Amino acid sequence: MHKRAGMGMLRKIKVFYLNVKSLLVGMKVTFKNMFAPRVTLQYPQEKQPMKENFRGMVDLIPEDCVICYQCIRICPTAALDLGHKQIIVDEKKKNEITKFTFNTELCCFCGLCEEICPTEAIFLNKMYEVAAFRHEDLLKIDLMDAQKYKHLDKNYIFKKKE
Amino acid sequence: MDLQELTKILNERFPGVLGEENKTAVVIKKESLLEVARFLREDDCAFENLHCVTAVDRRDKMELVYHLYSFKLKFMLTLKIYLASDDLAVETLSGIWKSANWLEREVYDLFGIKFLNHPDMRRILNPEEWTDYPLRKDFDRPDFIRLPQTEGLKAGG
Amino acid sequence: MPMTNFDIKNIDPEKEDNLSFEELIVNMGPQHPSTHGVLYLELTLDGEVVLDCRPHIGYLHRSCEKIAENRTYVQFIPFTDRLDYLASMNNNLGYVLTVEKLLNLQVNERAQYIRVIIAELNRVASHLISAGTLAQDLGAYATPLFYCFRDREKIVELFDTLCGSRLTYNYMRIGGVKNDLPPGADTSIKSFIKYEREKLKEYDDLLTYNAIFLSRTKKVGILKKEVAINYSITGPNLRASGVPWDLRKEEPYLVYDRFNFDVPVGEAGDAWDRFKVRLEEIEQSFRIIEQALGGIPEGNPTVKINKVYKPAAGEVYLRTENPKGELGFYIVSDGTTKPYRNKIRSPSFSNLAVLPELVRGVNISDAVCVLGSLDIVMGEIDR
Amino acid sequence: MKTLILQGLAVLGFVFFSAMFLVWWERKVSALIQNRVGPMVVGWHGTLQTVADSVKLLLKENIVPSGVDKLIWWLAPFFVVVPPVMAFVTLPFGKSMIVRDLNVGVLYVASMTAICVLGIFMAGWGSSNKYSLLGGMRAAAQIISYEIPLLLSSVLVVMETGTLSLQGIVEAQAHGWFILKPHLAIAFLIYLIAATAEVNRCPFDIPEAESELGAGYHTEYTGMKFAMFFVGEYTSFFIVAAMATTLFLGGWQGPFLPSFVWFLIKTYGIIFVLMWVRWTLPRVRMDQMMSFAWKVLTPISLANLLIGGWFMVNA
Repeated sequence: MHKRAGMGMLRKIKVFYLNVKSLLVGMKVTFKNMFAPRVTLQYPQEKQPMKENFRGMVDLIPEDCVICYQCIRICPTAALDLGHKQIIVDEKKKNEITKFTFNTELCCFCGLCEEICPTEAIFLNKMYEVAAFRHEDLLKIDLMDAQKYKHLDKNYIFKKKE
Repeated sequence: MDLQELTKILNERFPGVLGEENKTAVVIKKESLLEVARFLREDDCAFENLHCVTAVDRRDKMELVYHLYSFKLKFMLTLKIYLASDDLAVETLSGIWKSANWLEREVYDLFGIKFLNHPDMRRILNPEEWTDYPLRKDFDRPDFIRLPQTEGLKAGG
Repeated sequence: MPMTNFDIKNIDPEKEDNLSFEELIVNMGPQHPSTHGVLYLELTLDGEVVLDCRPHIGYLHRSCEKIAENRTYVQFIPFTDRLDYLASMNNNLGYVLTVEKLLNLQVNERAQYIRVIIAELNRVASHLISAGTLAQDLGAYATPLFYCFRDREKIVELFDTLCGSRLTYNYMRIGGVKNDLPPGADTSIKSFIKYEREKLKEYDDLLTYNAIFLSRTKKVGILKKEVAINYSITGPNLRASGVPWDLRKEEPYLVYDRFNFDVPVGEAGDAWDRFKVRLEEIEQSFRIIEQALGGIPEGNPTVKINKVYKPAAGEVYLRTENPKGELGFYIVSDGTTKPYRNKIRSPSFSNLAVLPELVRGVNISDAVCVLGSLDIVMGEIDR
Repeated sequence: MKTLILQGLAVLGFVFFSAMFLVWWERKVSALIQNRVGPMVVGWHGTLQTVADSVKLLLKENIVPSGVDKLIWWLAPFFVVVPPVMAFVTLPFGKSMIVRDLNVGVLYVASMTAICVLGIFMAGWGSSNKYSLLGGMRAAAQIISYEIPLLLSSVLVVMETGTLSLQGIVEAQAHGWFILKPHLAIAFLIYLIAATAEVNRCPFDIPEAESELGAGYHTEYTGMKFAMFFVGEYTSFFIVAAMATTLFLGGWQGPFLPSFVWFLIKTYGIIFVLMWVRWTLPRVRMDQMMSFAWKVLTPISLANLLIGGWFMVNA
């Protein structure tokens, strides 16, 4: 009886010791991490370069577009709007885009339009900071305009995808 | 175990409950659902798991689909019943499988099929005061964003 | 009830100055730090003990199933990203596998291997977040969460180079994948595995065997085997209850039957077991990835998406083992380019349904712990 | 009178400076542990971040939720801030840097830190918010339970020195800190654990348990009132750390450096350890915490008191 009580006490002390040890082991982990390299960036000052095929805002090279309407068909959210008309230049029939707009509000940045485009005219650029002061600024972005995202990002320059 | 065997067992045990022939599912009559379900759960096949309950709106009728799973047989049974559009009510299975509780509530919410004797027959995803059933084929709203009609639209190659 | 030594008859209910007993109804959520999204729990409390819990869901309901009926098969892939947004790759995979089965489409070997590697990596990422958020719910202020995010970041970076997105990948394609693995992916995945194995030891020190963590999670929210099966619980939660059931093992899809891995199983089915099973699954995923990287064949895994798929009329129900449980897609086709019905059987939905059963009679702190250990994602529950 | 006012102002100035410094320091320590850098923008390494934050809190709208018990709700923040500030009066910062060396110093400080519970409970009750109420009730139970081991372990020091005056206690440690004696070392550990619970810090932060109760008793407070809870919390934190220094670590005693530097080094050392603990360990549950106080800490401190007394009589 006495022996068992003694064993119980010993066991309790052992459990207590193990408990305290487990806490100290955890403290050791956090202590080690105090000297580990930092993993964060000071965001507005430091920026991570975007990856090669990053999917940002939809962009267009107007002269490459052949008006095949593939992107309009594939877009799952109806974010793109395209219209065209026939004109005659030098007695040759030619198609001209009347409107090609992009609705940021609906876009889900899936990149399907970029993938399906036969001439790689439509693509997703590397812009990711897309805050605007007015709701309307994001609704109808004219993709034919080379300055299309100037109102969202003053450093925006139209650039073809590498 | 495959579907033929199971159909045979069910035919022997419950003559006359099987509805029309179906290659992928066992179709039974609505009235005998509870009986058959209890049999499937407690018999040797041991369909312990009611994996999924859903419905398909076939316009003229409503198709209620139960996916039962048996760990023992490693077999997924698709059990179907058809409901007439004017009588969308069926006995609940939540007394047999607890998982039926929420799954049936979801079907009620999206299709408007009432489950009789269900412990908590409320809408689950949509607001309770709403009266529409969104997954029915005739459900439509003017504020849906529709994909553009692009049939025949093509200019270049 | 706390009225045992008290003569109830002497209480006059008319008099206001008498002691009165009242149940406290607390609305936990929809905005609450530890409900993992917009979940609203209506808790009935007696002091701090939960008497009843009624989950209200649907705050994130977008009716994905209705959307699916109006989209072609390819167009719906981006929407699957948004179901369980912590494991988009696995959702993509489940959907494209279902459509491929509907179409009877064969996928080349390399694509299958890539899919396995990517799906397992995403499983690791999802389990890391689950571990971090559980620790956060238990009050280990942010530190484990930050560590988990730090490690997950490496996977996300890899996915970023792979498909150009960090959360909604839209990577799997019907019949293949979007891009081939980038050059150097092999070494970077291997070095990540080496790094993460060391970090897993740290997690064990910091959380798994920590005395306070143990006392908070052991014997809390015990989910019995029978209850788990009856509620159709799947995934790590089921395995923690002692059912060695893993679809990758039992009904292998893709090329999972070629790999050698174990199915970690818990004993008691309590919160700690659920946590531990997830951590062990990370290790098993690493084993699968290593074997897959070793045996990956040559070939072209990519497919063009401009094909229109027109499956024959019919229906398919297919499940895949997602990090949260078994994700099932039930697609009914009527022979057109759009599915007639697309039902998403989401694992978190069934896993959450068991919550009232688990939290009845426990402390409010434990209720939070149970919810955290179930590892739910609201995007998937509300769909 | 003039010196009294000056001393009062010095104390107040120090209180707010110390609270601001501690908030910054806490954020830096947490950042260190979590592989981050913490606040970096305002001032050198974000040193002025807390100033910016307090200005923001000052300018914020003071929202009074409908249904609050107005008087109690308004008074609560003052009850949280004022007592710890008053406790500063008798803290020996240096050899002669003490406002009033009360001959009941230990009791005075203990009672002042204990009054905080009143403010916390008032906040919990007055907010008429269920989360706040739960937090307030938890705080009341917790602080009162942990008061006992806290005092029992300080009693040991009082027995050792025979005085309740804090300055007297520090002077008694001129030839060796009390922590070097085994029974007092145990008392120090008990004191530290109880003090952590006393100031509601992790792993005993259940009154404001963020993941359970939103923010506990100060859920409904905004703007300056919220800031006052913050100041009160960090001031109490400083007080318990300073008391640990005074009672066990020799107070301002130390070679070479001026006395108040030694005092601050030791105090901030203890604070650092407590922060390190906070950012490592998970939170305990209410019932576990109470049983830990009554079944573990109190018996151990009583036994320790007995052993300590026996030592003193026989040595």
